[in-house]
Amino acid sequence: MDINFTPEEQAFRKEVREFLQNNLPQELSDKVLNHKELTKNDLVRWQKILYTQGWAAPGWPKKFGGPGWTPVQKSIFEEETALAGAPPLLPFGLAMVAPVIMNFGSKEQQERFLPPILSADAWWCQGYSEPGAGSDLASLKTRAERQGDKYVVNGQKTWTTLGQYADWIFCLVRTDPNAKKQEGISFLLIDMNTPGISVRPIQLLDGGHEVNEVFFDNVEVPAENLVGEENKGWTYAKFLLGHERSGIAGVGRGKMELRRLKQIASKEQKNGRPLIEDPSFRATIARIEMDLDALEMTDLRVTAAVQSGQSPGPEASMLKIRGTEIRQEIYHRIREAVGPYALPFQPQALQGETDDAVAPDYALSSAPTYFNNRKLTIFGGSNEIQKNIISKMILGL
Amino acid sequence: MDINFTPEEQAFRKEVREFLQNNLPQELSDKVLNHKELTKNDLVRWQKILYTQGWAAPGWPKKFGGPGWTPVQKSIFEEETALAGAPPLLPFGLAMVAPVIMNFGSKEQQERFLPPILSADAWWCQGYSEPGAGSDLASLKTRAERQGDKYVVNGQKTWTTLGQYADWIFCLVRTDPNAKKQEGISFLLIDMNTPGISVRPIQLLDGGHEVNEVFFDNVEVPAENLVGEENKGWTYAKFLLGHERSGIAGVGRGKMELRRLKQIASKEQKNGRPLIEDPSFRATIARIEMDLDALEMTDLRVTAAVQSGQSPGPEASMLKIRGTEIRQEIYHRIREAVGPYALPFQPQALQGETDDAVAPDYALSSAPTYFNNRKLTIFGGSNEIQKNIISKMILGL
Amino acid sequence: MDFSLTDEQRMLQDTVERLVQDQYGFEQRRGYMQAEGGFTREMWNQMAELGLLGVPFPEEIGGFGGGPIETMLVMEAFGKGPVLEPYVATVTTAGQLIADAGSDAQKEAILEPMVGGELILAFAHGERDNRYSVTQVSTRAERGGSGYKLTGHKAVVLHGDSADKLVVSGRTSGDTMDAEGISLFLVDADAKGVSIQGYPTIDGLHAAEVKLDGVEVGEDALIGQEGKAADLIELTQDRGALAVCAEAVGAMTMACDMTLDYLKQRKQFGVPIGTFQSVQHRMVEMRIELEQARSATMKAAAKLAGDSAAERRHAVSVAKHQVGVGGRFVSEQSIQLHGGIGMTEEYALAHYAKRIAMINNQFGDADYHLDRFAADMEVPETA
Amino acid sequence: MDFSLTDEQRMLQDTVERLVQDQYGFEQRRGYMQAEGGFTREMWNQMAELGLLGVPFPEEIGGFGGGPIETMLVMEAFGKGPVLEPYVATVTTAGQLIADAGSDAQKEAILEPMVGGELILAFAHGERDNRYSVTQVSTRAERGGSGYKLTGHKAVVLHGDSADKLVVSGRTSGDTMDAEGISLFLVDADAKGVSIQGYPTIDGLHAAEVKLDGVEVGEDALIGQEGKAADLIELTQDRGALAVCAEAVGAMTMACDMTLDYLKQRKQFGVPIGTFQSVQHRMVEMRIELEQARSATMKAAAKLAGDSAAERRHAVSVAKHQVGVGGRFVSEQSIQLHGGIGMTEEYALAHYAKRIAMINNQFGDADYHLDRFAADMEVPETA
Repeated sequence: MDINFTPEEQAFRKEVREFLQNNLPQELSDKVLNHKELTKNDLVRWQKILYTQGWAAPGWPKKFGGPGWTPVQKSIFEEETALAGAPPLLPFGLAMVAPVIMNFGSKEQQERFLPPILSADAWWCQGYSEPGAGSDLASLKTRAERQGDKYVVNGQKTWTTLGQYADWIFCLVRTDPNAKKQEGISFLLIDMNTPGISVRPIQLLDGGHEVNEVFFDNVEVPAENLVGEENKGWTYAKFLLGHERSGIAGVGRGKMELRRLKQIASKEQKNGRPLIEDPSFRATIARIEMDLDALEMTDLRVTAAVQSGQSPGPEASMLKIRGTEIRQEIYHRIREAVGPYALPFQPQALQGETDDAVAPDYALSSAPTYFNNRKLTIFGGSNEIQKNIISKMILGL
Repeated sequence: MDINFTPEEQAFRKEVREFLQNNLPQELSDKVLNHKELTKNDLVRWQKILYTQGWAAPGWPKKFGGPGWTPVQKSIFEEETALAGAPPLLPFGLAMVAPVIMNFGSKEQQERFLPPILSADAWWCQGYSEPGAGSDLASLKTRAERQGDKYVVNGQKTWTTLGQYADWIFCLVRTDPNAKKQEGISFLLIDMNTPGISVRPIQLLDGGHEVNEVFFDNVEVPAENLVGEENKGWTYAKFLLGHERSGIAGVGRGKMELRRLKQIASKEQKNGRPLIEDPSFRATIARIEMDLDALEMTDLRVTAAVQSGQSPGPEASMLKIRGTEIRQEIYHRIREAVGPYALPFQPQALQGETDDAVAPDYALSSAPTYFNNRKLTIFGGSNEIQKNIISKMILGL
Repeated sequence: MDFSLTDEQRMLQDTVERLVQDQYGFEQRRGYMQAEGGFTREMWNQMAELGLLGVPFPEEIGGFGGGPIETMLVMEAFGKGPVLEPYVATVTTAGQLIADAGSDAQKEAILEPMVGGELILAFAHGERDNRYSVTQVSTRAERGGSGYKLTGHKAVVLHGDSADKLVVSGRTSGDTMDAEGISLFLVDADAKGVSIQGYPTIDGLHAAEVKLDGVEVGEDALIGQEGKAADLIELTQDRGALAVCAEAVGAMTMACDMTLDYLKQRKQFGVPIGTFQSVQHRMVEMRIELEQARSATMKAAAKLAGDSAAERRHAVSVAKHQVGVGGRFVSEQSIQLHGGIGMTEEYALAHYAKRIAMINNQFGDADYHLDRFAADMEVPETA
Repeated sequence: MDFSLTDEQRMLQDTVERLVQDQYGFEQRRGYMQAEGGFTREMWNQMAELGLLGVPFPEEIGGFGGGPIETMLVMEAFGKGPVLEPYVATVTTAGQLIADAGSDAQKEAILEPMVGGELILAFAHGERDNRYSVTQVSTRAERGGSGYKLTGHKAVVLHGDSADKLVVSGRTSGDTMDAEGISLFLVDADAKGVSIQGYPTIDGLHAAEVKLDGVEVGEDALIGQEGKAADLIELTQDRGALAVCAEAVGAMTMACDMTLDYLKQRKQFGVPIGTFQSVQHRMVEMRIELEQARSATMKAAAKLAGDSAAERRHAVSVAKHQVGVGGRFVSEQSIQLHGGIGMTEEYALAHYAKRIAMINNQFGDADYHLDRFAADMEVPETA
């Protein structure tokens, strides 16, 4: 048993770190590290920088233009980019639809769809959830009727993250209304510019516009955009949900946010001294760091198991639960650390118009970030659902 | 709205306090305040002292020899006796079987059974739980077959608290095996000296002998010992469970234990100074006191509602949940406060043989008390069951 | 001991609850927020007409003659809006402070117009680095000419952008951290040298940064005794704390009720999600936190009405700590149990959840009150 | 990075697990407890024969040549007993301390017999008021004649009543709270002036109060450098902490497994209680705490094997804190989910639950390690 990284892995970390030092624009890391709003251009710009380096798709095999990294390398890359304040790589194209296309799509689909995902020329979004189908995804109702060489789609998707920018959406649609719940679902790729699609923004409680409703009104989709077999979509959906679990603990992100908390607590005052010197606040931070430290080891254990060929399986649910709890605790404590200055609501300042800003970015973003990240325990399978999964899969209850 | 006690109530508190100063033997309060073992004699002795004063049965109406107190007076009495370190009044006779006999028993039963309960001349225990019927009490199996003017009882009860000293046991028994679960149950009073009864001690993890199994092997019980109607026992059981909820929050006891925690933390050292001056331990104590302070008000609100004629109902479940959580937290912190001296296991010292004691009573009793009081959230309807009750009765879920 | 309300209290409660129920619908509230300063003068005037702005003041000046209990009743009902108007700023903090310690001239000039809705006040004590401190004041009030000259920066002044007059704390002697040497002044919002930058807060209210650049005020602007304001500031902050605790209880009640409704209606896997036991137990825990918050707030109100400062500090800290910790639980879990819909601005729940959470950042957060309580905590003698 | 075990490690693990499985049944264990000192010499000798007492020592003296990882493997398996023998006292703390810092003569006299099972040791550092402190030592070691004279009271010395020799800390200079001036001595348990009062501990082990009343020892009793023992004591306590963390992981595994079994078998309301969702989720949380404890313990073992004292302190504190807090949760909830049966002495669960809980009172509790971690905590520079 050796918990240290191999010399090769350490060299890889150094390489990533140096690359980030030389290539991550400070303008971007400043936005990320202060929780300022990232534009579509910011996200695309960063992915294109990585693309030039061959690192845009950490999880892809070499065959499709990925770097062919081991799970440990992926984990190192994720940690280093998070710590450096790199913008996130959006999962919808790279980590969600792409693996499905790689594994179940036709050669034509692979050639057509994968390269623009890699190069950030196509922006994808996810069409899974519906108003009546959240945790109980299989009860989805959006219909796709086969008419000759096309499908006609009617229905509604919701919680479509950053769908307002999307070129494409991958959808679960019901193709056989008479089959049992999980059967009769198909996996369809739909051009967002098709007539009949409309996108309605959902404003979130932090003031941001991050998610959308997407409506389909007799939208015609070429049959060639069906992935795999008709009515087998649930299989692909399950594959997708089970596939991309690496990084689910968010340890790198957690470390970055913990560092921010410490920095903020060093700047903010309590009774005339830095807040971080207050014994009880310091102990609160220490407790979080201890939890995160243990989680990092759990994450590495799972990563090592994957590396040696085991499936991460439901252990990933544990990582998701604890990782999101820790992150939410950090956001709460940051909001607490800034005291009354968590109150001012100046979204324009977080978009770059800082003339009227009444407090540092970290204070102005503290409450919006806290509220926005309530999503961590809701989206992507709520923590309650994760506990059900563990209960069933590991414990056999 | 006036949260202060009336002048009459304040005078009553003074009266109770003075009585305790003059009549509570220090020998007894020393045992209680240090969690040393109370003998049967200790408990009887204290009840007889109260009996002389007319206070042995705080919940009884005057008609049966009780003091006829209001709910607020009862609450004051409970708090003051707890704070003074008086031994508890065991509920099995006074607060459990007696109200059932008062409400559903015959005049003969009332005249025969109530006076010795009041004077501590008869020791009662409870025959409810069975190995297969805990939270799901109605699935009990102990059979009572009517044969002429007697019942023949066969079966087993368990978790019978202090049954080793009991003269009488009140039992739920199944008199109609063909009826539905809750129907076909009767409420029977059984003399513990009847042939066929055997008591087996259950040793608990703290080393103490507090609960028992009671076996019934063709035990003959006179039919006149049936309370109320045959097969209506479930009604009386529910009455009993719903009746004596006063004091369920244990606020007085909680205050007494909190005072002990503070005293212990004042005596124990950390880094050469009293532990209570350590900022984080002090904050831990403060948090408990705050929770208890809020609970006291909630308890008073419920008491006042009862006083004005409302039923305490499921609100009592909230008091039970929070009250037991607070008590358990105190016991944990006392165990923590004494450091390594929580380890020595010297039950003989807690029984009075203190020659070999390697630490003060409060240290030696810290771990046994902590472990023993895991029962608080299990017995008397586990906290999970309490949450189910609230969920169903208040929330309608 | 008597937890029932007097007839007058019950009428007051009914009045405010009806106002909120009838005129604080979700869409109505969104409309009010668009007005300058984040609330409408119409509603403020209506509150004045109903006598709400006079609740804690004597009847001689048009008040209701109420105390902290009445404030609690008003604020709890307001929490069900949650209401946007500058009630705590004007009435509970600045207004009561003047009623307590103002000169006769000050009272005459301020209180009646304030009760009538014509004058809005704000309590400008906080500063950039003082967090929730009572006595950390760096704003200087130098004697000069026929009065004082104020220089400093007052931070996150609730409704400071709507105020006609500000109650400002400034140091007439001593250093930033000294308990002695703090004084209070009545300052016109449009006085020379005052600049006010207002902004919305994330929970839908308003606040302002108030900069004082050599603002000259007369002798008659001093409230109470020079250099002796610390106790009054603490009392004022405790009053503010009680008011927002009661508001939190109202908002927590709504969050619990909305969540319970949702649990009964929303179906997943073919059944209402309220049939899942882990969800039921969470809901029970939310209700327990609510009841504990209600109890602690009632006690704090009673102790604010009493004359022991120690008991008041104790009870207010218990309440504000409970509202901080228990409110966080209710706010977060009400969103969690709603799922995505609970995070949307178009749905009322989010607004209650935000207000409950942000109340922790006003008048001392849970840590602040834990510190204060622990420092004061009674330790029995050891035998 | 490689979490797999070497063949040798796996064999060691198998050996110990088999020993515990075959010979530490519930009734067997109850029998062993009746022996003097709370364990049997037969089992101790068997451990010696299996080479377990030599795990962390070099092969030259009959050891296994292992490190902290191997100690972790042994102790985790021991936790499934939980095992009663004085392994931590003899091997992990006192034994390793002598191997590290003892003179050649001391090593020769102690280690081989110890590895062979002929010599039991104990680490006598704690005192009545020093809680878990490394450096708070009031026992005096005065120079005199041809050696030292020890006077003091050593508290809750694990297995002190079985020890043939004690490693005792005493102050050769300075005051009780000084970090400097602490020395370590090897003292015969039957030396004149030593009185030992043994007793069982509530978790089924044994400890003792050791009183030293002018105990005279020679120069050759000094272990390491005079006055410089603080670092060695801290290292020794950290080794003890790691050992009991691993033991806790083993015991928590058993508590989780027994609870899971119970949830599947025990029926209430006609169904297994494991079908209730709130019970399921509690069980999930217990498992998460267990996995976190396992992870933190692995890291602590790895860092004890490294050469950075700072990293060792950091990792050991994370592990012991996690075992303190998460262990409490697992211990309490395993009882809770069992209901009454979980509280009975006749049922194995109670013994795991007790051992897990009491491990918090050894080698620094959760608060101690939180304090140490927080004091050491790295704070990044602010931009």
